[in-house]
Amino acid sequence: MSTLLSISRLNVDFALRKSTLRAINDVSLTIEEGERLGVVGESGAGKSVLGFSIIQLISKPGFIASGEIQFQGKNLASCTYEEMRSIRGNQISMIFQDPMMTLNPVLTIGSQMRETLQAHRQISTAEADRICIEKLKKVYIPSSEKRLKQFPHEFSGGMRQRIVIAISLLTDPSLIIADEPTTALDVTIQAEILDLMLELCESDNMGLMLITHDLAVVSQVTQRIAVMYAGTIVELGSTALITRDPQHPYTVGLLGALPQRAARSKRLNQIPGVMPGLAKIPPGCPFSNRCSLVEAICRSTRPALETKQSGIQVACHMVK
Amino acid sequence: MKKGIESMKTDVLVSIRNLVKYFDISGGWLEQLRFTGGRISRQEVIVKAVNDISFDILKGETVAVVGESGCGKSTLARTVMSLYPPNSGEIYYQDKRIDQLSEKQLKYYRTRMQMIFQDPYASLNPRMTVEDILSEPIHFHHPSMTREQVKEKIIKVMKQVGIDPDWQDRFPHEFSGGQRQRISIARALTLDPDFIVADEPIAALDVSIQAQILNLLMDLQQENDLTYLFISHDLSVVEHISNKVAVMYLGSLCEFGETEHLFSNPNHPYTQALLSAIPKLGQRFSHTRLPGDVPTPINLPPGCVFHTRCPYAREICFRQVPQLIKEDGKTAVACHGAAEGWLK
Amino acid sequence: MFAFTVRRIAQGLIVMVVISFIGFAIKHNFGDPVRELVGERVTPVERAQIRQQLGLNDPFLMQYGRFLNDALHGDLGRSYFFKKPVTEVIMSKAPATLELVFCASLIVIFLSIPLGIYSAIHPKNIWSRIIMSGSILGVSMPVFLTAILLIYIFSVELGWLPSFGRGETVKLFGFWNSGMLTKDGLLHLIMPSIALSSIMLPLFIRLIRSEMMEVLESEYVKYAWAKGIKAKRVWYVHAFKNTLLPVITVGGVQLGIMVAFTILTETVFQWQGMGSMFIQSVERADTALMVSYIVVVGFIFVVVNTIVDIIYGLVNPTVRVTGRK
Amino acid sequence: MSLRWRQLKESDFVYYFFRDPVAYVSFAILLVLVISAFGAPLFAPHDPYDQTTIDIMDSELPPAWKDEGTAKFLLGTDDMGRDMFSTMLYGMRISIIIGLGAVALQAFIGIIIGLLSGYIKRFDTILMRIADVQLSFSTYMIAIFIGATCQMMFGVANYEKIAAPLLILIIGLAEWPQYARTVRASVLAERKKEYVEAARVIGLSKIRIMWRHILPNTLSPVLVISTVQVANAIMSEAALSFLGLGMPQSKPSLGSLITAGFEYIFSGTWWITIFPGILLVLLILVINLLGDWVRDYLNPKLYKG
Repeated sequence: MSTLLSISRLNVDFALRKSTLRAINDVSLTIEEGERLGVVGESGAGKSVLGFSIIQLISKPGFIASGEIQFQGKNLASCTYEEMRSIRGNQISMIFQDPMMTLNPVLTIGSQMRETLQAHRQISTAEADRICIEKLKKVYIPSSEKRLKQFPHEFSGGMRQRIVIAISLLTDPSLIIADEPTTALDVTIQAEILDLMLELCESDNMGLMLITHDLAVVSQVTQRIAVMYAGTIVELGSTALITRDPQHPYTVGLLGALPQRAARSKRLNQIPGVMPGLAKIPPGCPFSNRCSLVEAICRSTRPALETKQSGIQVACHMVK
Repeated sequence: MKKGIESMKTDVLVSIRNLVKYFDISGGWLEQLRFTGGRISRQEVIVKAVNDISFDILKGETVAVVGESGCGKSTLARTVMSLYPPNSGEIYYQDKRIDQLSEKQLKYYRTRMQMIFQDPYASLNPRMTVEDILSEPIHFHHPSMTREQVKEKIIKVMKQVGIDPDWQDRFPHEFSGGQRQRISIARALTLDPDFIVADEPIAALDVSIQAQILNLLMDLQQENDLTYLFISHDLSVVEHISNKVAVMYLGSLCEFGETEHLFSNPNHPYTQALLSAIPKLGQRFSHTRLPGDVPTPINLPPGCVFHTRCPYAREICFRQVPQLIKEDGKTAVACHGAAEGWLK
Repeated sequence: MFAFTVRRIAQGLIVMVVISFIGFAIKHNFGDPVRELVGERVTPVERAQIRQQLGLNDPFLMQYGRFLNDALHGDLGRSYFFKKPVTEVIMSKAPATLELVFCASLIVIFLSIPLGIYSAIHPKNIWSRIIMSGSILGVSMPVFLTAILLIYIFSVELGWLPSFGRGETVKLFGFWNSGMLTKDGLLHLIMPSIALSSIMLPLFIRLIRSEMMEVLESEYVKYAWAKGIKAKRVWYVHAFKNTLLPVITVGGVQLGIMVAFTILTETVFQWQGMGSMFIQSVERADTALMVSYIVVVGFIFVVVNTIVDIIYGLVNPTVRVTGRK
Repeated sequence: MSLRWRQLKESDFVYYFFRDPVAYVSFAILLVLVISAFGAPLFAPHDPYDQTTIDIMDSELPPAWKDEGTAKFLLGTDDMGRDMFSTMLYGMRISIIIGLGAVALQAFIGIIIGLLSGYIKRFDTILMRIADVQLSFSTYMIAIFIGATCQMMFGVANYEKIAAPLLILIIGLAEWPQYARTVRASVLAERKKEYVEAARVIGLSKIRIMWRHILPNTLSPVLVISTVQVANAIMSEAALSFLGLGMPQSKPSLGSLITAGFEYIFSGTWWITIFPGILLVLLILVINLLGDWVRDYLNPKLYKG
């Protein structure tokens, strides 16, 4: 197995009117070929920004301040616009959160699929249609030929997300970034979509970066997890290890807060307070103001992400 | 009435009987014109949001209503709160029928029954301070209370929900989502109700905040002796917090029973599929696939509403609407297969 | 889609009935049909006789019904001033106004779309800033003032362009006096068309720009970028097609409104069209002509709006398939 | 009091206002214009309404810097021999009064109708149909129709006597649908929000919910369109005056001054038209610029009904 994507010391800033805020702080991680990595965190933790920074589509006023994103021998952080365009949707595909919003309402499914192929390959329309139909079949959309002429509003939410997945498969990418792909869907549909994604990644040996707030979802689909808090990765390691025996106090708290883990009708373990906004991140460890293990060093020195005894990388002074 | 439902007992707080709620969304008569098969016809478009639902809520318990989006659970909650008049059926509060009362006659019941909403950003009026928001119900229902008494009450509820009483003059936008939800809960508590309808109270919150609010709701239930009707789509939350669960699909009640029993032994095929789809920490999926999509509530399938997706559907399911029947004394199921014993 | 079209047309008809009712009410209360017919020098006795003959003592609604019936047969009464049937007068004036509106619409459509798109795509660019400053100045300039300034600069000071009238016209199909076929006629058209488009153009630019900027922020445009689509396709296919929908709705109505602005433009340029005819009919208290103008303009508005709604339905797949807006 | 003052001073509104030169320069110009308009009797060197001070021999004098101009009349005189500068100040006062009056009337009618039709379904269809018809007809057109009808009703002489209140009425009646639709759309958006349901769960009456909960939340879009509407009303008044349906020459608004000057423009007497024209455009422009700024600042979704 070789490394597919390697992010090192990435910093992403948001330039506001009065100041500049750091949304991603010194993040490093790798994804091996065919590996499925989950990025977990609460809203505002920077997980979506991380996903979009890989394909250089951070919404304004965000920008990459420093760091490298190595992908297939190229540093994406310093690619030209045209180089980047030819990678997006080609080697790296993206799946968005709300399938009701991601498809253009006035274009047919067929034209939205075809354009992706034709943006990256010199192929005829007939050939493009053939590939589109093949991929629609792959995501179990019945009577695919007819579907190409239909508009998005003629499909249900689950079907639309399948179409989005089919679009992301068109160019046989080596990495798919899925940003909360099932959050807008119902449980039964969510299970189907996750199942489908897992199946496709395994059969085509595709890398997957699954961005979500739902630990249970991540634990079912991925091999490794990165837990993000206030713009940094606080814990990174094997999914099985982390779900069984989390190390960082934040991950411990997060897992403890799940009703699944608690005895029925008993109080849940709750983390006090809220995640600080970007402007209010405390010095030292960003979690220090909510942490039960906090000591003096936590308030002054930022802990680095290090491999601990458990074999998990943790950014915490208190974990041995 | 029906065999499956317990007869009224004194400890029944709220009772819902054969509740039906339709919405007419066809608009003006010009909007109703349709052109089908060569002729123009008028067609009313009616959303059948809630179809013939009955269950009881006992004092002090938490009844959860679960179902996927569009199944009518929120409509049910709002109809129970008399925000929508039901098309038919009855709602009783402590044996008094309340669904046909005028706003004036309802006034007393408004102090007994309160509601908590889903969206902490939309549920607080952005132009009112916390004090205004919390004092409004008190002023309205107890105009004789003095300024000091009102103030005292507000401080009390704010402390109870964990908001610093010094923040009374602040506006909602100065609070985080979790804090707003606390204020929303505080507003429901100012009138000391017995019964609270919580419509997806934690769906819009982050995981760590969800736990805080769930804990708060459980604490308040103990301290204030509250009864909850808890609407949610999150089955693991429901399993944790409720005593009884009502599973809804397309406006109908599929299954109703004690939480523990229902979760360990689901009878209705839809409940089974729903439970199997919950993502469980550290396990791979083993969910039951349901074919097809949820039909629209405008054109309900005849017979059992679930038959279009049910893997076990037989001929009878296409024709006849199944009744809610209590089979084993613990859960009531609306399924021909369960009733006739050919399911499993 | 069929039901949708039927609905739109039915709504248009209802509006027409309302307009004709208002028009008739004005005519009924302020007009004097006897005077329109025979002039002032008639004895009161004869007058009363004529009134009886004309059915002017009948109930209001009955008279309205007659008015409606006549109008449907193309009879809108007689003009007191022109001593001719109103329909004839309007038909002779309409080509001038319609040609003016046509030219102004061309200017609006062909300038606003590229300028609007450009300033939406590059909002911070210096050219966009110039376009936007120009358009807010344009929105703040009353049409008649623009017209006066044009006359002052190009006719009075520079003497390049004619300042009033339609110039040389050619008769087409026996009734249509066209100024668009001669050089003189075209020269006369330049300034009035610019003046008439001067307030619509900036409004359209601002409308297209703001709608397009909103669309560019949407999830599906972001997704199109993420698919690696070329910028031109994202802008002109993904974004512009969605911008078109609201622009068609608002834009259609605005083009109808342009007919209203012809009153001002035609007055300044002494353009012999329906607008200046209307103002003159007000001054001369020519009630029949005035009311007919209201009804005719109302009809034009309703037709334009209905067509626009139907086009909207054709462009928007949601309406095309489900028939609901 | 001091606390409120400090809050205001520290608010984003003030902060962004003073950061944007377009905003504060426009505001300063508007302030100067409004003060000089309402202080016209104090600032104007001549009284254009006082027939005794006007000498017909002074008519059509060019501005002071031209050869034939005199220092007595800074911007020249009009065809009746009135001082342009003074007449323009008085004219602007009339334009502003009519503009504000008409907007107050529109807002009054429009907000009430918008609230009613947004909250009471029965009124909605019919009221909004009326508004639709009126809007698709263009408000100018309606104003011209009503103006023409009024002129016929009262006769030209009487019309001129009561022109100012009549114009307020005409423009107000012509433009209320703008407000009604904006308010209705935002009421429809607000009433879906859960805080309205929360108020109903408390048991508050419809009127109280409308007044205390919904109305305050519809004010941002109302404020935004108000600025634009003032500019529009001033423009409408000028257009009506230009067509002879507005203020008479004896009591001219900016619009009627432009009209009066138009006849003389071919003879090279440009100042009677151009100066009031510039003043009118400047007035409308600064109001529009401020309106744009307020819209960007408040950034409400101006609901498209």
